[in-house]
Amino acid sequence: MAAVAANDAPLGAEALLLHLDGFDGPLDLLLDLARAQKVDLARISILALVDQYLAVIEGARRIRLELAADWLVMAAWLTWLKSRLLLPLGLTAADEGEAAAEVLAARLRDLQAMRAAAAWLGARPQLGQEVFARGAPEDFAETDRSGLSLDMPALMRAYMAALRRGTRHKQYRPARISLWGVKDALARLAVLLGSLPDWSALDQFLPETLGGPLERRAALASTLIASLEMARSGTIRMRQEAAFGPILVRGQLSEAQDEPDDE
Amino acid sequence: MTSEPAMPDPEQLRLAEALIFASATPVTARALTQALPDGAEAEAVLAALQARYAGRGVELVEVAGGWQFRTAPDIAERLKRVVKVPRRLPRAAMETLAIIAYHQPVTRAEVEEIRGATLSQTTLDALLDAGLIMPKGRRETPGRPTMWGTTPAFLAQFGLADLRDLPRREDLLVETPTPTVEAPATLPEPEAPDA
Amino acid sequence: MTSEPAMPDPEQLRLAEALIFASATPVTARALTQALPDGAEAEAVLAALQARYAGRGVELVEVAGGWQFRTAPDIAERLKRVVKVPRRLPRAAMETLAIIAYHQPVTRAEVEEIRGATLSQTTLDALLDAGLIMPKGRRETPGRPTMWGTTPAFLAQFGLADLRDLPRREDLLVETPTPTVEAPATLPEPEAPDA
Repeated sequence: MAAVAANDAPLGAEALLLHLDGFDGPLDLLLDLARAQKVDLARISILALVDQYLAVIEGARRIRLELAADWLVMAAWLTWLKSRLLLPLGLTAADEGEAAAEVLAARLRDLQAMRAAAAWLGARPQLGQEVFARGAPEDFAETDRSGLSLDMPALMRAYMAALRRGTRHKQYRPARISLWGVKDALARLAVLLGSLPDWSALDQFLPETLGGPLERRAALASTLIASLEMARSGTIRMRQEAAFGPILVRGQLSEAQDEPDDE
Repeated sequence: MTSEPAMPDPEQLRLAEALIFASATPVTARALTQALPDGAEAEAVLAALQARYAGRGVELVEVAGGWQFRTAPDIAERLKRVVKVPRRLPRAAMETLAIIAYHQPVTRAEVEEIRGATLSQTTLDALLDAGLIMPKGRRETPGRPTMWGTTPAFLAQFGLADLRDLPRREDLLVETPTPTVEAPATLPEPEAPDA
Repeated sequence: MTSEPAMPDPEQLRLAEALIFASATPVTARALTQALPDGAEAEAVLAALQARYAGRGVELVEVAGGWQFRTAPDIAERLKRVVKVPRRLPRAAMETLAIIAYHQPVTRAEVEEIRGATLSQTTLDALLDAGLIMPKGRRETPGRPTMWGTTPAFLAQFGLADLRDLPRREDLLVETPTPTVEAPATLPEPEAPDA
């Protein structure tokens, strides 16, 4: 807060440094210098402002070379700006300078406005600072926790969780896949062929209790292999009238009645 | 000093009013005396302030050895409002309820079988107290266990018109586990409470 | 209905007084309307209540979109001697707050650009801790920086009914206020409808 009204008097080097530390950056210092011109911010002389800033920075550098970078960056930029502002009007570079000066002036006005806004806010009676609300507010709300919060999604989630847990607790037994094997087919054929004196279709020898199509096909294959095996050993005879036609089998017992038609 | 109570200085009244208003705890007469200018009589200020607020929506009352503004009791009664904070059912209760809903009528042992966990009496009582389940006769098996089913209040709680409005089990379970307890092949029959 | 403001029913006045007095936060006219009997005019009740408290130690003010009782600003000095008061916000925080209030939603980089200085974490934390600012989404630019804005607590703290109560920027620049000088604390004058 050492910043205000320190610009009119020439500053000693020490004071200058202290002075710089009191600013929140180059823009802050520029605004303070501009305000010292005691004119409307819309009509400040940017050129004079640049000179003042550069003088302050030059003074500060003489005693402290490691001046913060942003002060120097601003100084460099203002030097550039000054060079443009000194050019005769009409040159492109001079126009550039004018535009840059206007941007700077606008930024200063912006900051100035926000300063004023902060001051305006700070001057208001603040709650907890100057004015106070009721220290012991009362609450008339009574909570009633007797009701139940139930909804369908929760019920569904609960049901699924219960079922999952229920099944998880049961011992896992893989479903027994019982396929009709060749051994089974051999046994069955041996038993059945005795009671079937005539040619019979192979699928008649499938077991009665078959699950799905898979089991049926497995049984059919096993029975075919079994019958081929038995035919090879001469226990039975087989024949097929047409390609993909039914495969017929019969026992060798009745071989007297029939021509051998192997295969 | 006269013996009759003089009307205190209005500024003292304002300060006392503001102080008691802003304080989080009751303001003692002693604390008020310290805040008031020298020579001010806290008792007189308090009495005047109390008189000013008499019959109003807010009153100055003496509590816990100090003074505090409090809402007039008759108004407090009118401003009272009940905020409903519904409880959630514990998980076990919710699961049990769901199983009973889908498998009713179902015995306790069957619920335990499906959940794969014992069903505590507390859980059963909670559901009974909430009026969500009720006994539905006994199973004619050894021990004649009680069978449970849901109540009309259950339907009301979940906004169901009918038990058939429960989502189909098939739609719930991607991989349908096969509970050993036989579930009704279709949906449970709707209860006809007034049949 | 006559055009001149009729004095509201004393009972309505009591109810409104109690309701606003009891509340920790400003009470909206809407909430008041709900509490009052049907047909009661909240605005008239509020005006009458404000008039009743005008000039007292506690006043009825319109802040942050509602109504609240607060101690009168002119007794601040005397109250501060007995009521504990937190530290005031430092200058950097006040300027940052002003920039956020006027430019919201605004990013940290923009605040820094306007102030021409980096925004310290301390300052940001102080404003957040005081509940005066809050994040207001992110800007859809590279890096998606957080944008900041003021809270209802900001309005309440500075006694503003609305963000529109902030002076216009043009008006701020007209007479150059001197930020270092503390302006006398003034509240908006209470309207006395029948003064």
